Amino acid sequence: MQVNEHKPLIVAFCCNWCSYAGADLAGNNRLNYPADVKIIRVPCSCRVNPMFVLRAFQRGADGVIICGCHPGDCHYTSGNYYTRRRMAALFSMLDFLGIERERTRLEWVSAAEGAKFAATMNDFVEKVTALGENKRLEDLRCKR
Amino acid sequence: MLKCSLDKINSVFEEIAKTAKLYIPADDKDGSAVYKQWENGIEWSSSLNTVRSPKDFFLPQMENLMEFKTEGKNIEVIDNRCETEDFVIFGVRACDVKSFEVLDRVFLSEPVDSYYASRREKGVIVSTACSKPSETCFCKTFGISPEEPEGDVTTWKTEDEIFFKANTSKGEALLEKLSAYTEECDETVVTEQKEKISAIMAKLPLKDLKTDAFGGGKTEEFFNNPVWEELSGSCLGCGTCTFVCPTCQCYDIKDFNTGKGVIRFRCWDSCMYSEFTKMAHGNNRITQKERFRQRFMHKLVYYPENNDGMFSCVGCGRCLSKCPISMNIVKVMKKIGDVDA
Amino acid sequence: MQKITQNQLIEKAASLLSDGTVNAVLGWSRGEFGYDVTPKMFKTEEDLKENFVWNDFCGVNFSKYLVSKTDRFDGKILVFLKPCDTYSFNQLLTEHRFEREKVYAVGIPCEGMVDVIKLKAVTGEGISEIKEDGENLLVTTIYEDAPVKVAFKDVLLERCINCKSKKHVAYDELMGDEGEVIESKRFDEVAKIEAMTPDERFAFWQNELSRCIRCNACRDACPACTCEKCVFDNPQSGVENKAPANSFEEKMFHIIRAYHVAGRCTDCGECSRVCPQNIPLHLLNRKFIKDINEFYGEYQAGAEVGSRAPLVDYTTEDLEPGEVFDRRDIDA
Amino acid sequence: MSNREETLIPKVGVITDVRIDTPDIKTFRVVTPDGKKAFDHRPGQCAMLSVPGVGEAMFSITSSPTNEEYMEFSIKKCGCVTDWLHQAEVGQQITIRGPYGNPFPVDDVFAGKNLLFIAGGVGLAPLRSVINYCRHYRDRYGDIDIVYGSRSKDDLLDYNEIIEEWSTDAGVNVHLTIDNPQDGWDGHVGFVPSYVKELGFDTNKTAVLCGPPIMIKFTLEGLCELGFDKTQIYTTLELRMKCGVGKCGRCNVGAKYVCKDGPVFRCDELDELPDEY
Repeated sequence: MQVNEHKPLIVAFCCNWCSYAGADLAGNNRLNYPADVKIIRVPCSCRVNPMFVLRAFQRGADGVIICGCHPGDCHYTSGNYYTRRRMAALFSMLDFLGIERERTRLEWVSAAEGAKFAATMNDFVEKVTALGENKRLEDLRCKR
Repeated sequence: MLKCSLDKINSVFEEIAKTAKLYIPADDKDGSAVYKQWENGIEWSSSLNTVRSPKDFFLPQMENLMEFKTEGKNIEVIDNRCETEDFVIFGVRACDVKSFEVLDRVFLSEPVDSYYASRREKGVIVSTACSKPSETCFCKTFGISPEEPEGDVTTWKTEDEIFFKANTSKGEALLEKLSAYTEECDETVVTEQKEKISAIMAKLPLKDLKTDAFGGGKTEEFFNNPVWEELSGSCLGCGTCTFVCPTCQCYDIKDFNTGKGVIRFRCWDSCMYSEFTKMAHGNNRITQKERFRQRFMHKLVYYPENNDGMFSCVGCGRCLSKCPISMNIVKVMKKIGDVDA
Repeated sequence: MQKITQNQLIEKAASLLSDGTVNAVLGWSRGEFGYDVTPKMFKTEEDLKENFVWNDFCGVNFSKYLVSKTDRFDGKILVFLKPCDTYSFNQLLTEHRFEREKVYAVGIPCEGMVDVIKLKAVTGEGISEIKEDGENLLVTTIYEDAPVKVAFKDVLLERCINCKSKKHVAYDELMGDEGEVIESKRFDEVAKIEAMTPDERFAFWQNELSRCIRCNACRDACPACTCEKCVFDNPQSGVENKAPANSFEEKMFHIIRAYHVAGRCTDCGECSRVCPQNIPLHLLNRKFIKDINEFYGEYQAGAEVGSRAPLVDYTTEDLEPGEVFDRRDIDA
Repeated sequence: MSNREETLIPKVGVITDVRIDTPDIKTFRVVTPDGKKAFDHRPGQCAMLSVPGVGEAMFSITSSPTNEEYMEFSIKKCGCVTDWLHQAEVGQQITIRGPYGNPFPVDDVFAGKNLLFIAGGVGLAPLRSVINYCRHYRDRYGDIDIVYGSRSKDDLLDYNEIIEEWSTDAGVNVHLTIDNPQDGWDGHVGFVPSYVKELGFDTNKTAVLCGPPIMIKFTLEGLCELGFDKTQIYTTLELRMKCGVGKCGRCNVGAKYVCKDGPVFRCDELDELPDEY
C-alpha cells in the first residue's frame, strides 16, 4: 500500500470551558486521535479572531478547527453565538476565494464529550489528509 | 541605425529571450499594461505605459536581504545573495529610463547597495520613443526627450517597422545578436517621427510647466508656505503615488520570523504613511501636512540639493492618473511655485 | 449628465456660507484635465466661484473626510452628499465617528459617475477637454480634430452601473427630487463567482489579488475603515505588513479588511474606484453583504442610524457554518 | 556575489557584560564572537544593533575609540528592540553594523580648546565617548567642564565612573544636578538649562549638548544669553532610521540625512535646516 507522505498539521482552537476539557476527557479515556492536532486553548471560541485562522494557515497549518461549547452552554452566555456568525461568514469567504472548505470547521464539543472530540478530530484529520497539503493559503517563507 | 519589420518582432523577442530573461509591456486582463516575462503568445502592448513603473526590476517591492538562524543565545548570519541573471527590459519610455538615473544616484553612491548594483549591471534597457503621449505627460519639464529616449538601445516604432540605435556597448552587443533580423537604414523615418513627437509635445496641456521656481537651496522659501495645509488637506495618506512613482525609493527593512529562522527583508515604504518616521518616543512628522510636504520637498528641493540640481521627478504622470483624489505633483508645483502653465 | 448644475451648488454653498449657517464647504475643486477633481475645503465665496466643480467625475465619497475635517475644524461644515454617500454618512454616525452638529448635509441627486479608465479606453490618450452634451460626453483630445462622442451610460463606474439606491437616507436639506432604492443587479457578479468551481475561484482571485501593491488606497479611502491605527500598521499587532509577499500577505490583508468592514460596509464602491491596479475589491465586500442577507436577513448598512450590524448580533437559531455550504449546494 | 561589500549585512556581536546603570538604562559591552572589537569608530558615531526577529535600531557608541577591546552602548528601555535587549543576558549574541554618521570634530575644531559638555539623562551616552577620548588625550585639550543632570540620583548614568574617574582628573570639572531634592543628595538641584546659567561659563569654550529636545532648546538659549555663539555649540540629532547610509529616506531634516550628514551638527547648521526634528 502506498503510504501517504504528507502528514497534515491541524490547529484546533478549543474553548477553555468545554472543548478543552473534552479533549482532556478523550485523553483520560485513552481515546485515540492523531498527534498532528495541535490544540490552542482559548478562553472562549469567540476569542478566535479571523486573523488567528489565517495566521495558522500561514504558519503551515493544513486545517483549522474551532471547538466551543454547545449553543446555549457558553460560559460567557453568548460567546459561541457570535462565533457561529463570525465563522460562518469567514468560512464562506474562504470558500469564495477558492480555498477548500474542508480545511476549516466549527464544532461544538462539551466537557463530557470526549468521544465526540476524538471522533471529530479523526474525521477532520482524515478529510484534510485527503486534501493534501495546504497550497492555497500558504506562505512559502514558512515552508522551508 | 537598424530597422526590422514589426512582423518579425516576435522573432526578435525570441532571439533575445534565448540568452536573457526578456520583459515587455503586455496587456493584462483588465486592459492595463504590465511588464511580463516574454514567452510565445505574449504580445507587446500598445498602451503608452505600464501602471507600475519598471523600478521593480532594480528595486523590487520586496526582497530578502539575508537570513538569520538562531540557536540558544547564538546567531548565524546567512548571506544568501546571488548574482542576478542577465535580463532585458524592452519598451521602456523616456521618463522611466531617466528614473533609473535618479535611483542610481541613491543606490550606487557610497556605500553601494550591492543588491541594486547587481541587478543594474545585469539589466539591459531598451527604450522606445513615445509616439502617442498622454495629457498627463510632462517629461519635457525635466528636460527629458520622449523623441529620443536614453537607454542601452533606443527604438522607434512606426505602423509596420521598428528602428534600433545602440547607445552603449551593452546595447551594441544586444543588437549584434539581432543582426539576422535587422538591416541597416538611414534616419529619414526616425527623424520624421521625432518631429511628429515634438509637435505633439507642444500641444500637451502641461507643456508650459516649469521647474525654475524649484531646486536645491529653496528649503526656506517653501517649507513654511501655508499652502501645504490646503494642498495636503485632501490627502488620504495612502501610498499609491509613492508606489507607482518610478523615482520614489524609500524603503523599510523588517524581520519576518518564519518559525524556522528569521528573514530580514526590504520593502518599499511610503513617506505618506503615518508611521514612516515614528520612533519609540515620538514622531517628527505628526500630521499628513508634514508627510505630504516631505514627499514634494524631497522631489523638488532636497533631492536636487544633493544631486547637482537633478529633480527626483521624471514627469511620467502616473501619480496624476492614479491618485484616488487627484492630488499630484503638478498641482503642487503650480500652487507652491506659483508657476503659471 | 447630472441633473443638478454646478451653478446651483455654488449658489447654495455661497448663500449658506454668507448667512453664517456654515463656516466651510467641503466640495470638489477643479483639476487640470476636466476629470481630475480634488476634494477641498472652501472658505470663501470667491474660491467657490473660481474653483468649485460639480460634474460627472465627482466620485469621491465625502463621508470619510468628515471624520478628520470635523475633528480639526471649529465650526460647521457644509457637505454635499450623493445618495450612496449618505449611507456611509449614517454608518459613521452609528459608529460615533463625527459630531452630527458640526455638519450641514445637503443631499444632491446623482446620475452616476464616469470611470476615467473606461472613458480613456474609448477616446484614447490626450484628453484636453470634456463637455456634456445631452446623454453624451464630448471629449476633445489632442489627437483628433473633432471631439469624440461617448455615451455617458457606457463609461459609468461599476458601482454606478449597479447603483443600489438613488434615495438619500440622511440630509439636512435636499436639492432636486428624492430618488428610490433600486433593485440592482449588484450581486450577479458575486453569484457568478460562487457558481465557479473552487479551482476557478482560486485562479480568479489569485490573479486579481496578486496584482495588489499594498498601497492601502482601498483602506484609506474606505469610509468604514476609520480605525485610529490599523492592525496592519501596528508593529505591536504581530500582523503588521506593508508589502505583498508570496501572495499570502496581500490575501490576508484583503480578507481581513473585507471582514473587518463586513456588516458595516455600505457598498459605496470607493475601494474599487481608487484601486490603482483595478482589483474588483467590491466583490469581496458584496460577498459578505450577500451572505449576511441570505443567512441573517436583509441588511443594508447605513440605511438608518443606530442599526445593529449583523456580525455583532446573533439569534439562537442561526445557521451553522457547515450548513451554509449544504444550503448552497442544494440551491445549486 | 559574496565578494561584494554590503553594509546592510551585519556582523555577529556578543554581549559580554551588562551593567545596570539606572532603573531604565543598561550599558552593554559588545565584542565579536572571537573577542575583538567589531570595528573602529570615532567619538559620536553610531552603530546599528539588531535582534533578529525583533528589529534593528541605531545607538550611539558610548565607549571611547581609545578603548581597543570592546564597544559599549548605554541603552534606555523605550521600544521593541530596547525592551528585548534589557532582558538579554551575558553571552547573548546580537548583530552589529556600522560605524555610521559623522563624529565630533575632536581632532581639528576641538583641539586646543576648552570644552564644555552638557548632557541630560541618557544624553550622556554619546558624550561619554568624546569625554573619555578627550581625557585620554588630555594634553590636546584645555579645561573640560561637564554639566550633567538627570531626574534623580538613581537616574544618573555612569555615576561611578563620573565620581571616581572624571571628577578626580586634573582640569576636569564635573557639575552634577538632579531635578528634585532627594535624600542622600547634597549636590545641586534644578534643571540643566538653569544650572548652566547659574554656573555662568566663560565663552572661551566649545560646548557640546546632548539630551532631550526640550533640554537642548533651553540650554541653547541659555548659552546664547551667556554670550556663546552658535558656531561654538555642537549637538546631536536622533530620528528614525532603517539603513544608516542615507538611502532609506526617512531621517532627513530638509536636505540633510541625520544618519549620513549627522548625527553631530553645529547649532548654526541646525538653524539652516527646517524645523522638523
